[in-house]
Amino acid sequence: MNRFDMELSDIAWCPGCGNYGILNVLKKTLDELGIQPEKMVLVSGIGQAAKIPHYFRTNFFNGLHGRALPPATAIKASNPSLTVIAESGDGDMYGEGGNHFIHTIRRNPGITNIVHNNMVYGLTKGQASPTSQAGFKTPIQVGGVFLEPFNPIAVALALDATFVARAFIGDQDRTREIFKKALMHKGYALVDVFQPCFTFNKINTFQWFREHTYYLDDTHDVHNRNQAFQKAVETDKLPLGVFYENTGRKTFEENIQETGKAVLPLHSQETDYGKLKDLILKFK
Amino acid sequence: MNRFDMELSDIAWCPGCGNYGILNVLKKTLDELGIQPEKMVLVSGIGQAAKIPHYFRTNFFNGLHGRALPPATAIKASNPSLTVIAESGDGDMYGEGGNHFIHTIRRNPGITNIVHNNMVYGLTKGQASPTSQAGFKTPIQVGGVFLEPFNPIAVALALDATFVARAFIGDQDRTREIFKKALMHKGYALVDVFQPCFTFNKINTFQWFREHTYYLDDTHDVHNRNQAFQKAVETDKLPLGVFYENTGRKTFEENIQETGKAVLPLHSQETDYGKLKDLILKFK
Amino acid sequence: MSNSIADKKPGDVSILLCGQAGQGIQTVEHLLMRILKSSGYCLFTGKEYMSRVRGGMNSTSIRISGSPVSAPSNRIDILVPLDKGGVSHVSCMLTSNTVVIGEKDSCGGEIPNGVALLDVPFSKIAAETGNKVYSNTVAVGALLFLLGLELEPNLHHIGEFFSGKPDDVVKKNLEAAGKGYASLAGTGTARLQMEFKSSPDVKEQLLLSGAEAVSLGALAGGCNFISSYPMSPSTGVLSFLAQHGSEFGIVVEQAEDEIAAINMAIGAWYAGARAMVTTSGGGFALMTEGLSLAGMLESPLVIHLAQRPGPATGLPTRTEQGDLEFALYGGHGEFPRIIFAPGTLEEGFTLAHRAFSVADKYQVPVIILTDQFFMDSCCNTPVFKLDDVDREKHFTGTSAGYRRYEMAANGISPRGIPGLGDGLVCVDSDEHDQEGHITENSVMRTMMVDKRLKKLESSMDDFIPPRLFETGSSNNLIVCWGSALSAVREAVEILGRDDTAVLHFSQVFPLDAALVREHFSKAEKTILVEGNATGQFGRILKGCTGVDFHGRILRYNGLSFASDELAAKINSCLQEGK
Amino acid sequence: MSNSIADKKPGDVSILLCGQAGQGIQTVEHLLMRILKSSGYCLFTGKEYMSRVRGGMNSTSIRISGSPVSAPSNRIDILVPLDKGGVSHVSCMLTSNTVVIGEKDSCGGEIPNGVALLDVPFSKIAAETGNKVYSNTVAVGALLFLLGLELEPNLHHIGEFFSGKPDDVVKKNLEAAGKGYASLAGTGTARLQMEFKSSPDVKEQLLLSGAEAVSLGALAGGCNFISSYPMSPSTGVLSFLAQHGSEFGIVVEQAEDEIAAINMAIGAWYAGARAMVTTSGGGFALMTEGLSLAGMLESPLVIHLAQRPGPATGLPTRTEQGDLEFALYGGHGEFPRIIFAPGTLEEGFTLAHRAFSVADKYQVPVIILTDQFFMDSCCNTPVFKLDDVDREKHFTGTSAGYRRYEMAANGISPRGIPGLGDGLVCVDSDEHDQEGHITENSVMRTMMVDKRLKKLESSMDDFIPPRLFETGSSNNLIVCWGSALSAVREAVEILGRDDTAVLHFSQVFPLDAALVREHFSKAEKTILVEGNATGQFGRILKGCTGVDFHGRILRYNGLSFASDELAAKINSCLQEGK
Ligand SMILES: Cc1ncc(C[n+]2csc(CCOP(=O)(O)OP(=O)(O)O)c2C)c(N)n1
Ligand SMILES: Cc1ncc(C[n+]2csc(CCOP(=O)(O)OP(=O)(O)O)c2C)c(N)n1
Ligand code: SF4
Ligand code: SF4
Ligand SMILES: [Mg+2]
Ligand SMILES: [Mg+2]
Repeated sequence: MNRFDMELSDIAWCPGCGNYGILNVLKKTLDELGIQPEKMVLVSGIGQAAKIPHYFRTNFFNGLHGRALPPATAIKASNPSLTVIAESGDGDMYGEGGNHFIHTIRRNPGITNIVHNNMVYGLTKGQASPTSQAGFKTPIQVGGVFLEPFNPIAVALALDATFVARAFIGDQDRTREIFKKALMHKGYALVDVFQPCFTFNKINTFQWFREHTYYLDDTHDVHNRNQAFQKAVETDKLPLGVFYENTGRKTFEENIQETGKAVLPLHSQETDYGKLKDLILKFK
Repeated sequence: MNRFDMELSDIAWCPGCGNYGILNVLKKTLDELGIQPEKMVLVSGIGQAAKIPHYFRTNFFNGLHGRALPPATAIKASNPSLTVIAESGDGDMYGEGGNHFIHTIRRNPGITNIVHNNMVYGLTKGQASPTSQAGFKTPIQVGGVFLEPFNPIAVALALDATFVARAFIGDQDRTREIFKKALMHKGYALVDVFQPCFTFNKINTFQWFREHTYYLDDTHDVHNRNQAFQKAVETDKLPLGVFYENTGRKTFEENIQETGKAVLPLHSQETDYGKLKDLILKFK
Repeated sequence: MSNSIADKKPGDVSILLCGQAGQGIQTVEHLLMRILKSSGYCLFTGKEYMSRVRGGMNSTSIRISGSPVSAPSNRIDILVPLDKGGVSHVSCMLTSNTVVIGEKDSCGGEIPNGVALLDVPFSKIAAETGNKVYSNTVAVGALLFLLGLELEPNLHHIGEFFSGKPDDVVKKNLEAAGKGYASLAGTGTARLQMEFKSSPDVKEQLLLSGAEAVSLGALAGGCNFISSYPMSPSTGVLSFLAQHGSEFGIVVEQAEDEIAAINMAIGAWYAGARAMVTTSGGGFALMTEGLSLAGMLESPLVIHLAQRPGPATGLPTRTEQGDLEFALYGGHGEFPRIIFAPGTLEEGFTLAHRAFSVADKYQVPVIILTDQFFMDSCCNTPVFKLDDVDREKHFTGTSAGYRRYEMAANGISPRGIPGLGDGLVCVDSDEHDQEGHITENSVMRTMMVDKRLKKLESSMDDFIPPRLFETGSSNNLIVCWGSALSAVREAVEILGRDDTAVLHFSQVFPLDAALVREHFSKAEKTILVEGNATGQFGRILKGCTGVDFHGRILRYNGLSFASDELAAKINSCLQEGK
Repeated sequence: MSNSIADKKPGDVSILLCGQAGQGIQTVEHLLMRILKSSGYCLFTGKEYMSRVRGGMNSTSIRISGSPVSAPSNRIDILVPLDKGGVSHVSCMLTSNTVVIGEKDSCGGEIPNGVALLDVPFSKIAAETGNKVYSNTVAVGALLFLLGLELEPNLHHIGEFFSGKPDDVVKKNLEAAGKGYASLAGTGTARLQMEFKSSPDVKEQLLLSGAEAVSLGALAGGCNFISSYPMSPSTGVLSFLAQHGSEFGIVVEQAEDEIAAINMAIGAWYAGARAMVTTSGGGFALMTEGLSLAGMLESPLVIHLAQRPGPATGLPTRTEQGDLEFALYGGHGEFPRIIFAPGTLEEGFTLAHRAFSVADKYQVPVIILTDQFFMDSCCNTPVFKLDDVDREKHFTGTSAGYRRYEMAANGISPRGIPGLGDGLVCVDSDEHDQEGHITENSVMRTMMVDKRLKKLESSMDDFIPPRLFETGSSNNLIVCWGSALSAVREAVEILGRDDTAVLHFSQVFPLDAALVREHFSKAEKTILVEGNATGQFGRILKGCTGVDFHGRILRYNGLSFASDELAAKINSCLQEGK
């Protein structure tokens, strides 16, 4: 039991699904980091993965399919003292939400972006997701997927994301390590988590991921973007771990305070009616 | 005069704008390639750049802001015998249309994507675009842009686009060479064209681009994706030319014909009512 | 207990299957339906399920009748709980006339007082046969007995269902069905006397769902391009066309989002395809800019909008008729559109192919409004006819000097296709002149607005008038649209009043105001029945024609209308003010 | 020619400035406005321009009057063509009473027969002064003379305008103005006798545009977050708030698209900000899914929707009132919203701050509907008052056990903010229970729908009734909404009938049906005036209240109503059927 646990009569996930592991690891990591449920917000979209806030004792904003990142950015910007996590599935974040994925990375808000990557659309019963592998057959992709799979790691690197990692929930301990680093990172942190879907993805199973992944080792320089990219485009075996980290960039919140001169948190701001009166009178 | 010229009473671009150069070079290239106005479609979104079809004697589809790529893909898929060019500004393609940019590359349709990159929103009078450089001041970005500029070349490479190039319209001859290669490429071809905006971008002028660009030379291996990425993330001077080419992948049209079994062009297809009758009777 | 079944009201039998997602309700349903249809009974099944992949509690309601039925009833004659929790899930609907057939061990505790339980140990029998998975087939066997059907002549249906599986599996299933049947056959349990006739006609009819009817209609309409993004309850049409894509040469593309989907579809029409999108409310919201584009480009377009309860994500797997006004007014600016809302499977088929034909003919977007109830309901229906399908393609070749937006008295300019002729086909989302080039001329603007709106008037040539179902007079007029038809008709039948007629709109826009007023002028009392909370169609009717209603029956709890419950409500509406 | 000016109708003077984009129309306008306002005249300027950055032909209409004016007139007393093509651009509006003041060399050939030209060689004089760029100031000088104003007391305005530029530039501009003045002063040219009084009051008033009024209103409403994507004609509000962002501590973010913009704004409200978005029709289309989200989350939200002619890209820089029904029905599912549509600058300010207050109080989205005409028009208006601004923030701290969607008789549950208290704030786009967790329970669903819709009723506490402008009786009632007010009021004044009243709606939804019917019951003849092609507000009124109109005056050519033209149309409407 930890402080994020809640009494649950019913969880909507299939028994044995990788989502449970992510739920547990995330709760544990947050607990270990001493984060309070009242001081954090879990933002999600729509999908199986995106139901996670309902199994979490915390503030949450369960918004629209594909639209977790814009509110997450705004919540963090409005009140930087909150820990903000944006979490959803691969379809949600990279498909419907692809444009926000790109531009949120450019903003570098201080949020952690966890993507449950099961290479399939779970909630809507098994269509291809952007990360589905070539040849994957579904009720829509009857001849098999022929689009190039979306490579979130490579794209995040192309956008110079300040923290880029990939985990596999089959290994909860190392996933926890990665989550911890991501949560402690100052700017935007992406963790793409391989999460096998028992029901609709019979190809990319726990076994498959075990066979097709390996961890980046100490020789990997997390500050070398070109090297990270080389790793990111490997396809024989998919590397796990932290690909890239860049601590030199300001966050979105810092920029809106410094460059934009916003005074945060916004909820405690009061309009300066004196100044406003002066401004109005300038139009005389 | 060439076959794409038309009588124009009036062009909506500012005198001296880089858009004129792109218009001329594109007409010339198409003419040289022997393409017929009746057999091609110019698809554009909304913006100054996106007005280009109105100065072109050809079929065109001038759609919505940010939405040139989906109809372009569909037009090519419906009738692969047409030459299809999708052309718009940087805001249109990488901002509003960012999600289509990503996923169109994954599809690899046989279209040429020309982006007029003036690092600003021209038509709406000078706000930052995704490619605006840090510190660029505008009526909205009053303290200067602080988002990381969008790097279309690097992102296209991350997505394994099959042809990735950058041109600068200050050099029409080499732009023509690049356009020619792009138009002759079998799959999706991106050409990001630096196009100075006199009116709203006083920083990234013809002079600035001349000073901040150089051409990739013969030592650059266009088949090496990692090398291309290294070039793409250079910022001191921005490389021009063809970064990357991959001729091994099937196009979207090929895939829908082979894997999806569609028979193209669609306009000459007739429904097989005999088959349909049989299908209906299966529900007996 | 033993004779409670035999007491059932003879008009029809209503069975409810109840269980977790993924537990085999579909298997039981499917087998029963095949068997009952081949016996010549009229059938209806409706589904109610939770938004999840496994677990939860879902139910399928099956009605068996001697005459067509196409709406659920709130009465349960036979409840089949396949899992723990199944009885509780529907306990408020159980009466002393209900027979529960299930495992005492798992559901015994949930049975309310006064409700009979026929204990059949499905899983134990299945386990004896070799595997627990056969318990669904055991249940089918038991149900056949209860329904008074014979076992032997129907076994081949079970065999066919499992064909493709290993021989052993087929064999075990047949065995399981037999054991299920036998488990009751010897016990003196009363069997149901279905006192309504089966009919040889039904055997020759189709048995399919709304999703299948609309999909077949799309095929008949010549659809050869579908670009969509999955969204319940609209995905069935996408996957149907995908399944049959290679057979019919259809381009099927799952788009990155609904915006791409609709813009692709418009591009495809431009290039000469017949394209559609299928979506639900939230996806439609994202498509409204594209809808407006179709309006401006004068592009044909077919949108299948399968409604579910909103706002936002709402109840993703439930039903509602809540997006009518959004369908009508969605998209910025003013442009014509046509909206169909099928009330029967046959209309689902017909309106879907007509959607392509009128979209093409009038160069306007056509919206087919269905909902989860309509998509997921199955019943028997006469074989769809292909004779009256309009097979004409309404585009033309072009010659030099061709102008896409040539002025025309009826608003319709010949539509060229790029590459087909010497003309240039130029379409523009800005206001444009006859050639398709940008204009800001205010006179041209007015002409173009008038031209576009004129097409709405022209489309009245193909107007589908509302249907009046009248047994005697229209003294009382019950007005409904779309999928509400079946429950409303049956409710009125239940009331058995010949002074009460039903007026159903399957074309909900544009309307013929004079015709509506004529219908209303004959009625003393008018009642609106809609599956939403604010009476949207009522407001549209009033805004367009001025007519008012004396009563409104609105439902917005996510469930479909049940005919018996609706009958009671209509009755009390008719009593009011008397 | 020399005395034609002196013959002008004395009520007001109408000047039209005409030229290419980027040629200095704004300079002339701005200088004239400063000078005329300090002289105490009532002023109005309206703009009409093409969608381009350079070139094309744009015009600004300036009206000078002794009493408030806020609509354009089709009459041109003085035309100032700053470029070749300027006279042709408006030639159909010229009469024998128009004086054209300009360069014979450039525009002489365009002048229709019977129209007088006062030849002032602006650019020649400017060149003599040192640079052609001074020709706008030369024109200002000449206009001052023509308008009967003195030069010396007004020179300081010109100095102020160019302050910040090098001294030499200031000097040359003053010189240029002087030369322009002198070029007519010695020639015996008749000067205009403005036979209406200037008023010291006006000097103390504000002179600003609709965009500025709405922006100031947003500031007064406590707006501290704006996320938007540029789109004409709504961008003015975004840039105003950006300009003053650092002064007022506002987070200003240009989003990647409108979808991000609205979802950010909802997120910001959730975290305790007061957020708005500003957009036009196409952007609003993309926001409708988010609008529905706000409805479901019960999030306050302020949307400024500045209309332009559609569909699709339409006429990006022109005006229309064509998105009313879309604003009302946009978004899937059913949820309450409030729609304001200011008719005056004062309403622009007031409704903008009220939008924040009622959005917060009732936890609903509020849409402020303006249009290009409203955004770009300037006039003098009394100083905006801050006294009646509701400064209350309607969120609360929470304690453990807090439930975001606690049932409440008026539908309004206390709104907590994450991090402010010990409670957890859980919001969900699915149908949810009182805690904010997903539910599929049909009873809870009904309760939640009712709760949300109840807020619409509750919001009637803050209802803004339509305003009746009546001089005698309301025998004839001219009904309008939003920005049409100014032209309608002036048109009725022009007609001078005391049997004709104006009923203007600045809250267009929800409506008070009884009140509307009461107003209509007093009128013999009712006429609807709207800036769209299908009479949208008329349809809404009819659908909500049943009222009908005897006549409709609709305009949809991209231009705003002109009061004199409108007067003629109202007049012929009133004649009809007499
Ligand atoms: C606008 C919109 N389009 C479509 C949907 C339907 N939808 C809900 S979840 C989902 C995809 C889920 O896939 P993913 O994000 O990978 O999550 P998973 O279920 O696999 O965890 C879709 C298509 C929706 N809710 N809203
Ligand atoms: C949905 C929508 N949002 C916003 C706009 C307004 N808009 C038109 S063009 C444009 C940006 C143009 O920038 P870019 O694409 O870089 O083209 P440029 O004018 O610089 O060539 C914007 C924001 C629009 N037309 N539609
Ligand atoms: S459908 Fe797949 S992802 Fe969703 S809960 Fe089941 S196993 Fe997990
Ligand atoms: S605004 Fe800029 S991009 Fe547009 S035409 Fe003028 S110079 Fe060219
Ligand atoms: Mg997934
Ligand atoms: Mg640009």
